[in-house]
Amino acid sequence: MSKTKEENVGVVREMRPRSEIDESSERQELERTWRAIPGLWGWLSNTNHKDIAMRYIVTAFIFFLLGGLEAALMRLQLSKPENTLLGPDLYNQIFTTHGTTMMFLFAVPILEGIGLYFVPMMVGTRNVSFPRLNAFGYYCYLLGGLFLYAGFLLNVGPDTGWFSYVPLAGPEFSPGKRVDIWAQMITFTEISALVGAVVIITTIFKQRVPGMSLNRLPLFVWSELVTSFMIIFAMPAVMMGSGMLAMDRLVSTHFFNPAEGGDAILYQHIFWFFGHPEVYIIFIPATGFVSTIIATFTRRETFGYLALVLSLIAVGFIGFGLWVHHMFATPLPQLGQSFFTGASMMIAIPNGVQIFCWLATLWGGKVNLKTPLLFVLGFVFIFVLGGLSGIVLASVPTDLQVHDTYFVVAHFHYVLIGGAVFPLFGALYYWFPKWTGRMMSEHLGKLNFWLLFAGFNLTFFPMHQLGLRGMPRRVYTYLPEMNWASFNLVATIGAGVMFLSVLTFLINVWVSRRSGAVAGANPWNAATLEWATESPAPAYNFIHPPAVNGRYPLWTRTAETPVVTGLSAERREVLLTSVVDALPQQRHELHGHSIWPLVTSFAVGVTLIFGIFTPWAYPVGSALMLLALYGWFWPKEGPKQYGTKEEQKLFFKHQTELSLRGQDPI
Amino acid sequence: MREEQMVLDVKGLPEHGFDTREPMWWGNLLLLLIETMTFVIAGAAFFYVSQNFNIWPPPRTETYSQLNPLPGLGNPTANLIALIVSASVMIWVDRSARRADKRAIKIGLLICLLLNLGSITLRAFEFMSIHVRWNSNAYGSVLWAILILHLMHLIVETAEAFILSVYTFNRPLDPRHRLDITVLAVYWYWVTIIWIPLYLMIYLGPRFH
Amino acid sequence: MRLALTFIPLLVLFFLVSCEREQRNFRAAPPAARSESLTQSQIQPGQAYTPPQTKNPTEYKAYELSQGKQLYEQYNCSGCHFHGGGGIGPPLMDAKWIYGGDPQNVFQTVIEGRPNGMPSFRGKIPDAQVWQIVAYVRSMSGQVPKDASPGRSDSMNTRSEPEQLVEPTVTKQAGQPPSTVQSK
Amino acid sequence: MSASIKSLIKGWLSASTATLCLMLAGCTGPSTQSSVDPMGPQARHLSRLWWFFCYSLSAIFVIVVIVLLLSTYKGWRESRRALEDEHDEERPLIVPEPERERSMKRVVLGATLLTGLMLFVYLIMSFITGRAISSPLHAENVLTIEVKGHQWWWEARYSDPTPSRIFTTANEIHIPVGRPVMLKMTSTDVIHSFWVPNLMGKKDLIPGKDTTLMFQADRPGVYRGQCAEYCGLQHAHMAFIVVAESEEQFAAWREAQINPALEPQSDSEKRGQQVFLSSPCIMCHTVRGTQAGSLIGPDLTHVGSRQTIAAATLPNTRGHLSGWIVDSQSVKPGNRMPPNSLNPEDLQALLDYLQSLK
Repeated sequence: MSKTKEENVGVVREMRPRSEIDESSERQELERTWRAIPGLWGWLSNTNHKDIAMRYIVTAFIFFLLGGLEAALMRLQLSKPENTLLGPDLYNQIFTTHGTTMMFLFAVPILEGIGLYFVPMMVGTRNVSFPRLNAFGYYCYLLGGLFLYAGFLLNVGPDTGWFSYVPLAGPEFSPGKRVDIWAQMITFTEISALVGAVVIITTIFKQRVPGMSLNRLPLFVWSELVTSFMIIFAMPAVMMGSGMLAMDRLVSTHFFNPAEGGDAILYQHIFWFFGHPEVYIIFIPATGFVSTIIATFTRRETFGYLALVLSLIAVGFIGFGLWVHHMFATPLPQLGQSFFTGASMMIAIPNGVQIFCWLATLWGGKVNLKTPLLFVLGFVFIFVLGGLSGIVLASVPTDLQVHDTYFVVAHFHYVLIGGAVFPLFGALYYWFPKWTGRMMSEHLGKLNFWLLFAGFNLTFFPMHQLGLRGMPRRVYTYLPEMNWASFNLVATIGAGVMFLSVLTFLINVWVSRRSGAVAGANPWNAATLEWATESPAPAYNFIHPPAVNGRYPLWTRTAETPVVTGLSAERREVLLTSVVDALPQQRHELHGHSIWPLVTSFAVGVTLIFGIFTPWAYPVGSALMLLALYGWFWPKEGPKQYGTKEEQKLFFKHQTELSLRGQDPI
Repeated sequence: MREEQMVLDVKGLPEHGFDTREPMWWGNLLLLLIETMTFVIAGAAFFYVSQNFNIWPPPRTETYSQLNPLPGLGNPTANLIALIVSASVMIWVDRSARRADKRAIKIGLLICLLLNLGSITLRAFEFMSIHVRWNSNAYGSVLWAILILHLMHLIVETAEAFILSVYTFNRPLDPRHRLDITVLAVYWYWVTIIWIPLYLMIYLGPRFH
Repeated sequence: MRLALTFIPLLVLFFLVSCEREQRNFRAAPPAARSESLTQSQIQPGQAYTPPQTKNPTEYKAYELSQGKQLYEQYNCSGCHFHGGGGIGPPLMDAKWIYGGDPQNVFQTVIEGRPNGMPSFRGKIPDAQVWQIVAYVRSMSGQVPKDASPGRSDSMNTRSEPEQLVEPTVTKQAGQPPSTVQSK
Repeated sequence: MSASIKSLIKGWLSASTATLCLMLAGCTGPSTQSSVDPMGPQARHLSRLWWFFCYSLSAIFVIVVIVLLLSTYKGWRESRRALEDEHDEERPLIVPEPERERSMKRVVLGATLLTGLMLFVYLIMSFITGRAISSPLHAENVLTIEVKGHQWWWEARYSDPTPSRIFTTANEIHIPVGRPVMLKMTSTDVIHSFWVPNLMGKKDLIPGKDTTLMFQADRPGVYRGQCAEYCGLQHAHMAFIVVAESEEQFAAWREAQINPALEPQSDSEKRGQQVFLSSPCIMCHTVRGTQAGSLIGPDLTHVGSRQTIAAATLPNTRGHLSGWIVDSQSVKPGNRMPPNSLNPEDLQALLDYLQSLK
């Protein structure tokens, strides 16, 4: 207890009249400090987390539309046997680009983007810990996406599937630069995802408002935290895998050449060590949306906070132990197979717990059937179906029949579209008022949902049947005598319905942005801190970050729950708190606008893009990057001192002593 | 209008700290976690590939005069010692930064810089002492990949130390700068520590195969 | 909107310059185009065969080059020339061309055969495939664009010393008129 | 409000009906390549396990959806009642009642335990089935066939202790009914996957590695199989057939296959052989008993006896064969057979010859 006191040196709690707190001059000062520089330069050097996150979301959504168009082309090609709309070469490029886009350019970035937008707001801070790193991540992602699509339009689209198995993707069987573009694009987007993960974790650890101890962290923030850790452990694997592939192709290494001791199976292990956690990296943030939306629209806290958090963590751990179930058809020892079957099935338990908790929340709540909740209900329907068909894939014997068939295509679209896209649409409807200050149309929203729900099931349910009846995935056409035509036609029609649904969504966004009902600060009467400020939120998020007294702070706030004052309005200052208990520790100045993230990402881009033509791009590009980083990190001026000199000295001395004695509490 | 509201005035809180108090420290730790994972994957690839060879390490193909497949031990060991010495010096720099002892920081950083330049030079000889090219076989590919990955870290940390020493020599020692030095020290320890298992794996492992 | 309008011509331009390196032209030679009609006997007629093209259309296309590489192995060119190093037949990865190093010379060598062992493949290998092989053979000595030529093969490593592969003189000579290269 | 809940229920009812209809539709009609139409002990084990999964998982799914609808309905009614009772626009928050929370906790805990139990049952079931399909069927009397994957066709080599009795065929594997078959598989280029759903699950063919697969057919018939691992341009057309026949028929077929190619009889066939041997065909194909001995394309020694050509893409008729020879790229764009221009007489003679190779 005494230690806590020692820690809180300098923190004053007092009751003040509300009118005395909300000073408009402070607001103006904050406005001036946090706003972006106007004009193009300001746009390019902006490091505000909301702006960067919105760019992530919009860019990722555009890639979603592109990936959807590719899917539509594939469905058209498969709508009848021996269709000649697309040749094998183009079809292979399209399905590879579709998969790559949806996994790397849509799902991970958009979920991370929403995290980057709302994590700082939910934990009640003004910006993320590393604003410039965050901007750098976005530019890397953008460059990677543009690179892939430039290649695709130039007939250099990758054509070996989104997991690019060697030797098919190796130098001998994939001539040209197509696979190189895939490999480098992976590196681009992984840099971005990793950087985002670091930013999110540090922000969650250090910048929560006082009172938000780990056991009061909103469930969405928990899900982003678990996802970010999964990214940190999983993504280096795919970077190594694609890096080795690129080296095999560029400088004749032999990682995957069986004749020289390399191994094609090694690639599969490395890839799926990333690839399976990737599924949960996509799914876990979506569970955060679900928990958040369900609490708001049942007007009660989500049932089983502890169970949900533990399930998330359990999924995060077990998710790393079941990658081999993607490889059951390769020669593996029997014992290993049984182990991975067990692990794959075990992950159903934490996921089941989550579903049960949500059902219990509905049961014990007051259900307000708005569009976001509708999408969540659709999610439960579809995701449970997809999860259950996952059991079939986890079991070695049945997997041997359905592996690499349309059954798998059906399964992973059920878990990924059901598990991530439905909650995502729910989240877009839910948070649209916070972004724009206007509500989306409920009518169009419901139409959107029903079209998506019907279209989705129409498209993907028949694929289970196709898989059982022997249709392998990734075939550009099939023979008429295979009797697959009717199911495929149904699926194509379903894809058309889904297309209409997305169109409805776009129309809804377009109309509501201009003429939707004005939302106000908290239109849903929700509980988390992002609703404690006006919509759209100002650049500095909160004039006075509100401390919290529970897991659902806006539902439990009283006049006794303090707001944080005393942060400088002249500097970009945030409050740092301790990792576990969120006790106030320090004021901390964040970096402001900077063009260097953009410059550095260009240096990375030059390296990776020219790296597919000559290995010399790497040393040269590294030198460029180093220069850019010097520009980035070179301090412009010494930090301004705040408070009296004596005070500062005293506190810093105290700190130094603590750190030298190794007694600083986490 | 006259409603009362509790406020938490944080004006008096300090602006600087060390270690777990600082986001920078956490960010650095997370980046090191990422890098550790890349080395773990590279190490896994090393052991996976070793199953495909009857003789490990595979006999040399380049120079017929030296068929002994074992990598040389001299340069790498010297390099390991240099790394450990520089890390020990870094501990001293770290503590001096906390004490704000500018002179000690200057001397320590210079020693570390020199030692690391030595390490980088020794690394160049290490590429020769493994007696295998990256495009000879999978063993060579994995070895080169690991050595280059670690070399990249050596170069990055040297560059970082360089810029911090330039800064130390030209500017007053402000708290943020002192924090940067302690964070660099963490990175430095990591670069040394991660090399020990890799050294054992690459150079000593085959001798007890 | 105006932004979109400016992008459209750019896109069109992209399509127009669309990398020919990546084309996969499966029907390079239409069924009718062949070097000659089928001969029933194994004996070759005397007159010299004139290759139909002077420029090899496949040299800039990565796919064709890799096809050439596969055919080179499969048709057992490596049986005599090995992987370019030469053995029974002359080496192919140096700068010396006994019968000329231009595409049409190499084409003619494959079709016609040459004295002292090089058999004639007339009527055996379709023209389109010969061109692919020609392109690959020339890539061994670095005479085709580097970014189009095939990487290492997924087989035993025969080139552990890459610096021996391409002598620096070769790249210089590649651009010169064939007469100077042919002299040897 | 009530319209929305009604539409919710209606929508789900119609969606489930539609899916159910589709499911039923899937169970009718002839199947050429189906994992739920087992023709051997292994496939039967797999299919039995599949149906067990299918029914039990469907039951779980139905229960979950019912609970979902019920909870939503109950929660929705609660909110209506709160609105009516209290005339409160803001609809007050629910303060969790400890008693109800406790009972909900018990239900969730029970459901979790049930899930664990169910998973345990599934684990045991799949372990038992796994043992059943992977244990060597009968140690003796196993027919061993070596299968090699090529981009984009299959090579099958029937091994025998007597070297002269070894022969190779392509894209058509004959097996005797009731006798276990062991495939030893590898690939010459990229990874392929051997899959005959009616007989057994799939197994990858990996360059530089040997994999094995055991299965057995119980009923005579022709079972189609297809490459299941994406292998490049013509992955879609890399199929094959497995012909299961009686032991006698199989023995007769095998004897016939061991023989070298039949000598051409008619003038046209003789001319056809000449055409074959003097044209590009000889660069890739083998016809045992002639000079043609190349191993790049399928062995054509008994091509006339096969049911399909082009890796089970086309039926082996004169018309298809001729189209395939002249312009294979229009059938399988990107495949490794070049187009051949032959004058009509030569082509007809070649067709005569190839069809005579029974």
